[in-house]
Amino acid sequence: MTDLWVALLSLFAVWTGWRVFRVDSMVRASFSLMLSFIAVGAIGVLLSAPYIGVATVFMMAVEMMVMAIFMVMFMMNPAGLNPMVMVHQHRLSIGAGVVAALSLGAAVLFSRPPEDAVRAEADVVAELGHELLGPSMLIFETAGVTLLATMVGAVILSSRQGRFGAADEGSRPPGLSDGGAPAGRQPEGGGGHHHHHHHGGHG
Amino acid sequence: MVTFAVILGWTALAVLFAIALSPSATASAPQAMPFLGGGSAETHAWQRFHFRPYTMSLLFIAFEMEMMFMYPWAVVFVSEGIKALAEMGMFLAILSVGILYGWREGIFRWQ
Amino acid sequence: MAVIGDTLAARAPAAVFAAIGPGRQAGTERLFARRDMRRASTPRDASILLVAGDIPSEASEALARVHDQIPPPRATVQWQGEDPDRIVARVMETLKDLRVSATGEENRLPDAPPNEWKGIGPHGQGGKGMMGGTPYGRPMAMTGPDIRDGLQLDRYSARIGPFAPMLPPGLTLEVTLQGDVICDVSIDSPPFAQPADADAPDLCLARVLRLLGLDRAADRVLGGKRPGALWVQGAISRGLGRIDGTDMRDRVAAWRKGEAAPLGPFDLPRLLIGAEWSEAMLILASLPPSALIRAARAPEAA
Amino acid sequence: MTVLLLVLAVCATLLAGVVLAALLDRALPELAGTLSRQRIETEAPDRMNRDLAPAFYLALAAVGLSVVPFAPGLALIDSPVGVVIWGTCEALTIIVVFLHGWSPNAPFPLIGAYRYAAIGLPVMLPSMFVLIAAALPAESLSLVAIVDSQREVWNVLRQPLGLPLFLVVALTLTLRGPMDFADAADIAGGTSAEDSGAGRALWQVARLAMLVSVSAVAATVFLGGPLGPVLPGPVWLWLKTAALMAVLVWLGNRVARTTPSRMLTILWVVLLPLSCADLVISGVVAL
Amino acid sequence: MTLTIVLLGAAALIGIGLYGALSQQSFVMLMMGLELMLNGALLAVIGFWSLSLGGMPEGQLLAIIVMAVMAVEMAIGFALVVAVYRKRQADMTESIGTLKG
Repeated sequence: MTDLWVALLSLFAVWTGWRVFRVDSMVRASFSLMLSFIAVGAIGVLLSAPYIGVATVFMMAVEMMVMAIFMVMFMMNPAGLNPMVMVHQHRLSIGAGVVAALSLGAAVLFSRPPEDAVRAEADVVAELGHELLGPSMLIFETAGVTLLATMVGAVILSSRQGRFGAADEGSRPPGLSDGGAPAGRQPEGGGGHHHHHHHGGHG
Repeated sequence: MVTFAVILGWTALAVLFAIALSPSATASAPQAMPFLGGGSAETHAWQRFHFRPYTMSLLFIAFEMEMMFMYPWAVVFVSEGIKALAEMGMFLAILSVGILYGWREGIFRWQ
Repeated sequence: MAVIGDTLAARAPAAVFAAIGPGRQAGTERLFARRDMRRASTPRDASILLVAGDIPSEASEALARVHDQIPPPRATVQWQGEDPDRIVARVMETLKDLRVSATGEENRLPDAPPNEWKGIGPHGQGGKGMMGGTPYGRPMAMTGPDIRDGLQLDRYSARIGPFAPMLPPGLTLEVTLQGDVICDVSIDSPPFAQPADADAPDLCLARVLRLLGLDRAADRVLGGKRPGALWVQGAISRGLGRIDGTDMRDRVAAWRKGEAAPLGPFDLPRLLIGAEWSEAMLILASLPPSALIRAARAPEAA
Repeated sequence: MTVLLLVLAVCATLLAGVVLAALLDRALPELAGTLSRQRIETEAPDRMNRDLAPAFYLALAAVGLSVVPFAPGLALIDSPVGVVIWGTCEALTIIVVFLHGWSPNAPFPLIGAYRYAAIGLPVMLPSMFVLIAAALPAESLSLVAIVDSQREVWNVLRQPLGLPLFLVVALTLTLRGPMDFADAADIAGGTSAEDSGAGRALWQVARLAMLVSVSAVAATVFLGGPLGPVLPGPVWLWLKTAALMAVLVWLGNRVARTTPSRMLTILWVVLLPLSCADLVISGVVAL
Repeated sequence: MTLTIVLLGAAALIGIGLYGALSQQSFVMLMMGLELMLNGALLAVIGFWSLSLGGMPEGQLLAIIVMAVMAVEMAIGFALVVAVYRKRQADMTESIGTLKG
């Protein structure tokens, strides 16, 4: 019974993973990826990893929400109103993907990992907690520092006003003629990057 | 297994319910237009939407990772005692530096 | 089951979308403080279109569009200033007829898409390439400069009004949004003229309360009671809609005391540009109709 | 057998709760009225997501209610990680509301959807902090164990900050009053602005169902759930849930809504430190 | 048996993820591919932990680390996208001018 469900969920995870690159709408792509994660989380629940399974769904729901926001923000035609394909080196990629999947699959089929299933009565959540506070304490605190670095890095990279003024100031090449349009590649929709009247002072 | 079955069951039930209840929708072209108080728009509403607190959302996904560590920590908190309090205190203190930094940079409002 | 549904539906307050014409703002707003009437915020949620007063001919296409956006079965009720009780009785009667006949009025506008799209282009959806063409009848929004953080993302331009429930009746704004921040705004048509009774402090306060999500409190205010709501002043940020040294908080405070809050002349577009949509709507609600009409007509006169 | 009974109990609670919530909202006749109208298509909508969003909202409410114990030691989903399952329901609610606003391809719903994403994400933090704080004395993430840990004193007394913070979360999840940024008045009903007919009715029902579910969870975590003298467990749970529903409806009608930008700052700068304080208080008390 | 199914699923996910990461022109879509590969890794970790390692706690920790990696990758990746877009007003790995219809 469990085998059947695990197989179905694996298929679902793979299918939704495939859909990510096949749907036109960026929102659908993001949430298709989320469904793939949910299937993996459900497999975790079935394989007596309740915490990891459910927490995967929890974390990935949040992350895919953010993912969808950014996908829509930065992709052309985010809703896929015009069907589109935006790929390069397509054959190479397909080849690489197939080779990777096949070789890994072959490795799975020909290897014999030890069989040692998790005990049914084990309190896996508490074990994880003791592990975090005991032997793996350093990993735990290192993760904290890494996340802090990520937070600071993300703020510095993405926010406009920093200690050194607006991040985009001085980033445009000078004009070819005096006061003319900036040289180099033009963004679509034209420059218009010139008035920076900054709105602030609330919040 | 029960958890899985129950969640799957509710989801399937709700979807069936929605399919059964929702009739197909129809409309003429002016009817289908988005409601703008009688006004009209040139373009589709779907767009590269300028989500204003984008920096906040990035900070959020990094900060939210802490939950993954906190849940198992909560289970062993009483048995580990003061050590658990100290370690999680340190962890949260490290992360709150990031939040304070973000606050100073003014990211918790519409950019 | 169906019987229960019908009995319940018969007891529902009438869901009415109001198209308010010149001189009818105060009366209509007071009408909706009644328990048996509910002002729908969108025509999709209404079955009756209440046309209060004579709608000028410039707005007749907009009226037809709003009419068509009400899901069938629907009906129109004209209100020319009769007694509120009579108009409510008429609305109720119309509703009852609708439940029996279940057809209602036909569409007023022809079923023509904004652009021809069917069968055009490689996929037959009217589009061209990635962003081009008019997929499903409309082009896609294009990028443009942003006034706040310099990320050039799509600008959405629309004409909003004259019957938008959050705007004063008659006001049509040509807005350019990026996200929900107003990048550019111009006045397409000024609000319909309203007599001084629309400036009554209780009406002004009720408008603000409805925007703050306090419909019940607004009804209480119009019924002459205290609003009985928490955090009304606090929810309005300081400095919002500042004109001649008074901001929205001051004006709301004056209205709560039952005083009028007269305003000098101001430049309406400048007040709105750069504001978030929610702030902009609060600013508009914090301007008494007479001052707003004067400000909106100023560029026209000049 | 017990499972079957519990399934019935969840269904009955949800059904009765929705009716009660509609009565509290004075929305029952309106729902019937909405159902009698036709459903209007919008321009080139995302049909699949439009139809699925209300259904999943309803499903999330049902799953959330399933982790709630109806009697001490008796829950439909008696999982060791019940709190995490509920947290997952909260996270998925954000997505469902976002999809509801995204799918009609119209400006006001779109603005509502993004506002909700901006507010709903940080609201998760106080929610998780107060729920973890409640899990500390129970030494378990299971709601059944959390109920057992309240036999002597309810969490609402041990962790006084927990319930008020969770009520803010509940208002957000049910799109209500001061936290109703998705369906606000200044965007003509926001994500619901383009809903008509049966689709609209289903969304409203799902909102009410979520109100039942979140109140039941709050009653379980902070008010001892089914614990109480004389009356049987389920009755106590129902009473507490109904009381919390009334409180939420009252709050939704009485408290003003500020602008989303301001609320975002308040969430990070005021509510997050408060929920941290709640965690510290309950940690020290539990030791 | 179960482990084989799980690992085959993981292999397929990694393959699709690799395809996505290599083929997509847009940086944000490329990140989707990366996430999918990490999803496969996560599935494999869960399978090994549950069926082959007897539930040793380090396995769960590894799964959490995989998720933390995803979060870090997303936060930094999107921050980079914002920074690049702000400077160049383009998110494509190739010029956008040629793609406009």
